[in-house]
Amino acid sequence: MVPPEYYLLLSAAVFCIGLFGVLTRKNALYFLMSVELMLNAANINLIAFSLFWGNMTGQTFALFVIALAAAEVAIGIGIILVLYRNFGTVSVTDATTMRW
Amino acid sequence: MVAAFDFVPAIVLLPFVSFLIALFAGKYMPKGGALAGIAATAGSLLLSIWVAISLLGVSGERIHQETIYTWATGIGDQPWELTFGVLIDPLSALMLIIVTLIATLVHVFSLGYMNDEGETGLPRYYAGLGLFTASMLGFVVADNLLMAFMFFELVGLCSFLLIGFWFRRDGPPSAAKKAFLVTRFGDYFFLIGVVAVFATFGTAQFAGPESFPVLAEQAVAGDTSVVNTTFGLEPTQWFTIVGLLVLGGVVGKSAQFPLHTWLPDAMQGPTPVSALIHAATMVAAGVYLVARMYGFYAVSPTALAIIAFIGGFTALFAATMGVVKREIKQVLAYSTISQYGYMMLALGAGSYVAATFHLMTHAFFKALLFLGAGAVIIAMHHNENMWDMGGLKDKMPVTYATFLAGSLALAGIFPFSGFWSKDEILYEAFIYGLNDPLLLGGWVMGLLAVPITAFYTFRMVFLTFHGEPRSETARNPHGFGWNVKGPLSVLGVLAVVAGFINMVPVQKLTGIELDFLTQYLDSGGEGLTYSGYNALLAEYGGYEAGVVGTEVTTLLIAAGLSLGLAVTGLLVAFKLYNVPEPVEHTAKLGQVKDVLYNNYYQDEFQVWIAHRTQSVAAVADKFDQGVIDGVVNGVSSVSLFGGRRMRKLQTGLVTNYAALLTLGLTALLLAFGLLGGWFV
Amino acid sequence: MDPTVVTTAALQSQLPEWTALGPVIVLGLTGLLLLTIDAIWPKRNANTTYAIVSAAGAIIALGITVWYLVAGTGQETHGGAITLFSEAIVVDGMALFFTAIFTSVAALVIVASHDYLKGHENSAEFYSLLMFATTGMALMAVSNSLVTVFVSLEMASLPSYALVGFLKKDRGSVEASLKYFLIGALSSAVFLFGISLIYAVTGSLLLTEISAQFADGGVAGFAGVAGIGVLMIAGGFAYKTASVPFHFWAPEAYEGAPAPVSAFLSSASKAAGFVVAFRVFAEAFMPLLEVTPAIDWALAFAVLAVLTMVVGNFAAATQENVKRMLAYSSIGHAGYALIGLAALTAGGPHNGDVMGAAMAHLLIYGFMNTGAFLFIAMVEYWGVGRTFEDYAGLSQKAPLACVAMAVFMFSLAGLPVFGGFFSKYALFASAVSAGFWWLAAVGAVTSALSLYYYSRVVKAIWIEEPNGNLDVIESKPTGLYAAIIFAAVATVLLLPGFPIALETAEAAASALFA
Amino acid sequence: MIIEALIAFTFAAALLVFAVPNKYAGKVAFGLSLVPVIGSLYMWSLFESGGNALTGGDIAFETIIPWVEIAGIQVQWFVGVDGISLPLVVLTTFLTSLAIVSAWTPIKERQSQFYGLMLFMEANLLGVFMALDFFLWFIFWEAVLVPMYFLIGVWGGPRRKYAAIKFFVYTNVASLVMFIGFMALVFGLNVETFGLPEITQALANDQLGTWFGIAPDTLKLIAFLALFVGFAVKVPVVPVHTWLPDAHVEAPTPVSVMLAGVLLKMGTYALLRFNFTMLPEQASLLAVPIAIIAVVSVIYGAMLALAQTDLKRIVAYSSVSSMGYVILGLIAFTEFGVGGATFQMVAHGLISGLMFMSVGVIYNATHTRIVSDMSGLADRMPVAVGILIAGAFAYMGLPLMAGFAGEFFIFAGSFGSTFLPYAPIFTALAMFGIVIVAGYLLLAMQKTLFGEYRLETDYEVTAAPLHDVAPMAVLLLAIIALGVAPWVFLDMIFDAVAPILANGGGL
Repeated sequence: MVPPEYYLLLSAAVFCIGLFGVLTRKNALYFLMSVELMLNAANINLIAFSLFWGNMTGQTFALFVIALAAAEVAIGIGIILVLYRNFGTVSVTDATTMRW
Repeated sequence: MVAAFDFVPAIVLLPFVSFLIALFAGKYMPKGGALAGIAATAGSLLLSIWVAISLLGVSGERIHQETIYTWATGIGDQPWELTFGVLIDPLSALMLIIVTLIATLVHVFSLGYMNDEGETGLPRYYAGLGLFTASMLGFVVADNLLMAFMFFELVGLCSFLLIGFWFRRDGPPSAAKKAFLVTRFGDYFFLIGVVAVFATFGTAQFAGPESFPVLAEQAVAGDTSVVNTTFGLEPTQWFTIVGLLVLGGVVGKSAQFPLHTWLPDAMQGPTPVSALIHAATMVAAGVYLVARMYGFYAVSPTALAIIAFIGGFTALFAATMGVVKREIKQVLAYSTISQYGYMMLALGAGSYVAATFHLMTHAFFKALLFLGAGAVIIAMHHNENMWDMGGLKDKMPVTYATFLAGSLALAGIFPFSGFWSKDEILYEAFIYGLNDPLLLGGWVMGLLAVPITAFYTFRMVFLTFHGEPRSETARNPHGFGWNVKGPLSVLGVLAVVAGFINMVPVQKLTGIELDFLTQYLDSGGEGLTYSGYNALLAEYGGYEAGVVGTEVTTLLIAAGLSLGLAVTGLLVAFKLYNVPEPVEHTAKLGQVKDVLYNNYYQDEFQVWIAHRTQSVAAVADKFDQGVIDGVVNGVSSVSLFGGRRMRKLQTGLVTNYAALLTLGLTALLLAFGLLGGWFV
Repeated sequence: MDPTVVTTAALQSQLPEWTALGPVIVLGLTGLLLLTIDAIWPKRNANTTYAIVSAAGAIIALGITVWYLVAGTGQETHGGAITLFSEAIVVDGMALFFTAIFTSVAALVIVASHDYLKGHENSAEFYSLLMFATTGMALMAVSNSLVTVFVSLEMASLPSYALVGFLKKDRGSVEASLKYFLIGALSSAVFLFGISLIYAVTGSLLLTEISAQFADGGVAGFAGVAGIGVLMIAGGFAYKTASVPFHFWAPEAYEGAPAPVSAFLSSASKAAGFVVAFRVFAEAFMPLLEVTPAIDWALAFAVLAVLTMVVGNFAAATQENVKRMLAYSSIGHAGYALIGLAALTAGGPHNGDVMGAAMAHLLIYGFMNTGAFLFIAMVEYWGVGRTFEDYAGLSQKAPLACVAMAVFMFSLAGLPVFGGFFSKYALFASAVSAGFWWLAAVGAVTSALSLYYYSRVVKAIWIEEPNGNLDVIESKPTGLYAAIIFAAVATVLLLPGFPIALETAEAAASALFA
Repeated sequence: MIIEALIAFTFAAALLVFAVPNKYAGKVAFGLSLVPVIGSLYMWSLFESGGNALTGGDIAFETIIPWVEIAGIQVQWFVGVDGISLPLVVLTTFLTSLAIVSAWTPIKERQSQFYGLMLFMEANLLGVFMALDFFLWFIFWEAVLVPMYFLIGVWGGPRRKYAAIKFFVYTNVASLVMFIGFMALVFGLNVETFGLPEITQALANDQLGTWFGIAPDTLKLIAFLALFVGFAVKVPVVPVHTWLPDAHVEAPTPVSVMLAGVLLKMGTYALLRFNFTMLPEQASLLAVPIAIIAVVSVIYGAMLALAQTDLKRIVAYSSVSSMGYVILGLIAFTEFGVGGATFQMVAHGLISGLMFMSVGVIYNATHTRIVSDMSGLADRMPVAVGILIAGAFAYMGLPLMAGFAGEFFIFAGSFGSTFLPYAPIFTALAMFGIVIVAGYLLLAMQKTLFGEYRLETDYEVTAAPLHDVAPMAVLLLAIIALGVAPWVFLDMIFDAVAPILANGGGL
């Protein structure tokens, strides 16, 4: 059996990759994808430790998360769509009419 | 039986009622309320005489003290009682007569000076006179120091109102302000003194077994339990300080050096007001106050010596300034300062009677001189410059005769009233001064002032009445009626005869009892008598009469010296000014002339102080606006600056937000992880 | 006890247990009903109908909640908390208290939106989104497991993103929505990762089991994982409550969103973040304060509280735009409410007081802040402008509303005249009794500063002369007016009525620590 | 119940006046404001003094209703009066009525709001002086600021916005400091309610424990300082006075009257109630610094008044000066000192009210307040000027007027104080204020009222209307009445002050 630390390291790595994407990508779609990565990093934990602890809670929750991630992307895409209509771009750094 | 003393409050209230009548109903009344004022003051005069005579009564009280109204009462075991009451003894009875008499005459004279000259604002004028009289009478009958202070201040208010009567001109309001302010400066010390008396003795009564002079005597005699002195001072030292503090008020109101500067300026007021101020009310108040609480001063000889020295110095100092003045009222003003200096000298020298005596005679002859000057001013169409007058004696004989009587009294020429009182002062100062250098200094200065007084007085008389008329108005003077001549005549008689009530030198020489005033003043209640004060002075002040040879020779030396000097001064004036075309001789004085014209630059000095104060105020204002308020505004600016910095965190770039968010979380994780020891 | 209370209590106790979720169900069904009506009768101008239906739903839910609160459902007096669905849901005093806040705010916002949405397309969507978001919040209040917490949180968030971007032709609204969404997505990822770490450590997602696990075994050997997990969860809540440094979305979202939505988000959504944070930390993570090595999340919240109070209030001080100023002020208020978490101590006798005070503050804040944003909504409705200068002299056109606005501002500033003072005071005082005088001190200083910027609004509307831009004001929108006045009356009445709010809140909070 | 009726009626009157048309608002407000006047006089007629409300004496018209318990301490509706508060209650009702009349001329727009706010402020002021629960008191205390903020901000002069905000924020920050200080004390005390009597007596019984490791004495000192700073701003004393001239200059006449007449007294009233009644030992410890502050306020305030060219600023700064006397009287801690300070609160309320009204009447006629812009006004408005002169002399402490009584009691009380080291020196220094006050008032009067008439206007300046002069005359009569018969208030004040002095450890 793979020691649980390995899963933790894997999920942490995936989380960090996602976070890196969030911080560096200007394109809203990349941003969304990076967030998906971060959510899935959590999923790795949930499923791995579901096995570790021998209960189904984690796995069930992971399913919930996948559904919610889909809903989030749906609304995200909608917002990116109106962003494009109003600002003519999908770059997250162009919409800066409000600041300070 | 109806006792005279029951009417003492009425003496004060009658003029007060006339004040109210004149103020609220004056414009509906004939003569603008003058008649009510005359009636009230005359009524007060009659009551005062009745009261004074009652004191002489064989079986009657010699002293009458009564608490009329409790103003405020403290709590606790020995509460302070702040009360209003009347204290009638020979001193106050005498003063009541003087004040009411002069006030009545001034009211009558005002009919001629104000009404007949068509002045406006007469109700205000008569209201002021009424209140002035009432305040002074209240002050005179006061049975405690606090009440005295309160009426003392009201007197100051009235002087402000009356000096500034012609408020539409520039001069009178300024003079009124100065009068109030300078006397206020003195009253500042007086108020400290009042407060100190309360704090020390727990009472401010003038008379009675629990009065503060009595307690002071007990303390000086060794029973210190009755007083609370401050700073661990000995009773005598502390009483000297308190006495000097009260003296501040006296110096202010009685126009003694260095607070005399307001008085000449106060000539801006109507002349009858000047007469009232100088003879009977405001200026007299200071001297009267010292006499009133003489028992207290008697136990602090240092204070007395200072009083004497100030008095002697003022007498001389003011007299020198009177020499060069051009306006008739200015001369009189400086003579007033000088004469009150004599009274102070007398008080300081322990001769309470002499001071009171001179206060009385001076009241008569100075009122006379002012009213006479007023008559001259009416005649001269309100031109006061003596160099424009001359030769008036033929045109206005009554005025001349009475004015001359007053002048002789002022100059101290035998046998006019001023001679008797002034001579007594100088004699007393001399005999006690033989044992006290400070007192002797006062005497010397007082003596030196005698010829100067005679000189300027007769310079004034000669310039005004003698010689040839020097202007058109002097040739055709304005006429006036009985209401001017009447008061002049009454006062003229008094100026001549008033001295006879206390001919102490004659008594000493002949042995006939002629010291009526001394006896009268010695007839008061316990602790308030002349002999009582003398005993105190001898016991605690070390006042001991010295003699040159025998008592009679001493007397003759003193009297002869002063009379001789007075006559000398008179003769010099006669020589210089009793000529058809007198000229100014001031050039002979050289540099001194300028100094005298400018009153020793005392006014400049006080103006300088006032301006410096204003400069300091301006600096304080700058400081307040700049520094103190600047700090307040600075705090808000700094906060807002912080706010503007804080805003900049929000750059508007969502990636920055993500980065800052991550950074914040990481920082939090690291800090807590490392400090909490999670990774060990 | 009052006889009517006895009868209603008796009536309630005869109902089946699931009815404890009544408010949530009513809210959810109302949302669905709106969609159904829209689907069956797709009329363009049915704004009024939708408003009435949704307002009715919110008010019914509020009524039920208040009834339960009075009757004692799920509270100490009546057998304690009611748990449902294998303890994933719990109905207790705190849940009901917060549901009352959400539904009141929702009702006010709905009434106000009726005027605001006049002439807008798709008003049905607006109301249903609002109802769904409220449902999500009500669910957050009853969540007793990290699963329900996460799901309900997302359920409240997703409609909110759409609501913020509801004016889809308005660049501000869209930008606000984008920023809100992006930060929200990031935060929910962080939050979820934190949950997964807690699951990794404890093997459970039920709050009570997590608590038991920590209390039994401590965190020895895996403190790092547990600590990171706890702080990440805290971060998720910090996002929802707009606390520094997770607040960056808030100024833009509140400024850009339609004002009624701003009102809703800054009052209800913030309160929702707090209720779930209160429950999670008080129920699940209390033992962590005592274990070694300590995972002192209370200190972390204290740091956040101080940062939030300072940044929120200072940044608000210099704003030109009134709505943005209010946005920052609402961040500042999050800082005050965070004291309710920061001043908790393990087994501390004042925990109930502290948290109760924070709850009472959130209740009063719900009214005064909603009212303030609705006033902004009215100004937007008139089209007067957004800056302080534009607001000059408004009182001459709308005195009554301006009186209400002055009440809101002074109450937000914590002037003793209105309810806001009592709740702030209760918060600071209980923090002091719990030993956290320095938190109270920072709170007091920043609230002194806040007076400055709140009074700027009052100054603008009451003291400044109008500068000619007020001619556009033609009508007085009844719904907006009514909502504003109602909020103002509630703010004023919560001064004398504060004991009721505080006692209820303290009882509810104390039950968590029992 | 009479207190509740009084406060409730005044609130209701305020609401009613808000609804009255502008045209009638002034008259209606005046009519309504007479009811509190009568009510307070009725209270006075029923009042029997019996000690100090805080130290266990009788509390007249007492009501206690529990309100809410916060952090273990009960907040109550607790009101009542004693010999210290009753004079101030009478002052408040009396001055409000007169201030309302004096507003008839200058207030030309939004009248109903103006008069409504005046009455609203009156209600809260009554609350301040009658509340005996700290919390309740604090609510009223702060609630006074709100109407004041509007009254200055809406109806004020050119810089009204700056002045209003400055007043509002400054005094609020001060209140906060004070509040924190007092709370520290209350939390350390373990009392059950915020009732001021309970707190006072607990402090007197040394119930204060260690709190957050702060020893009781240190805690008391901190609390004393915080309270003092908080109240000092309100009084105000140097150096926290700078809001006052700005507020006064910008405020319309009736508002200045209320500000100087009543609002400043809140500060001194609170100093007496809190600092000096509850913490006499700390007062003793800090006696010298406080006396220095008092003396500096008197002299520095008077010097600033001397430097001003605006009549209203002169009067405003002179308030700073006069309030310095009150502080001196309080710190003297003698019967006449503290009692005189309380009396001076009333006296100064009336006199400064009169002065501001007079300046207002002049301004109504001339539309300027700058000294150098005018001269000889006595010629055109004799009655108003006459009353102004009388008021100025009252301000200078002319005997038989209220100001002298207050000042004399203070001086007499402080000179012999054993509580304050070097008391005679401090008293003598402070007394110099009576010279400077005469200086600047006489100077200003001479320049504006006397001399040849000169004022550049395009209209004829005429005598002031009756309804402007009438309140001034009434005030003047009241000032004289109090000066002649100070005992009407002084006896009850002394009665309430004596227990405080006894509380000071027999000092």
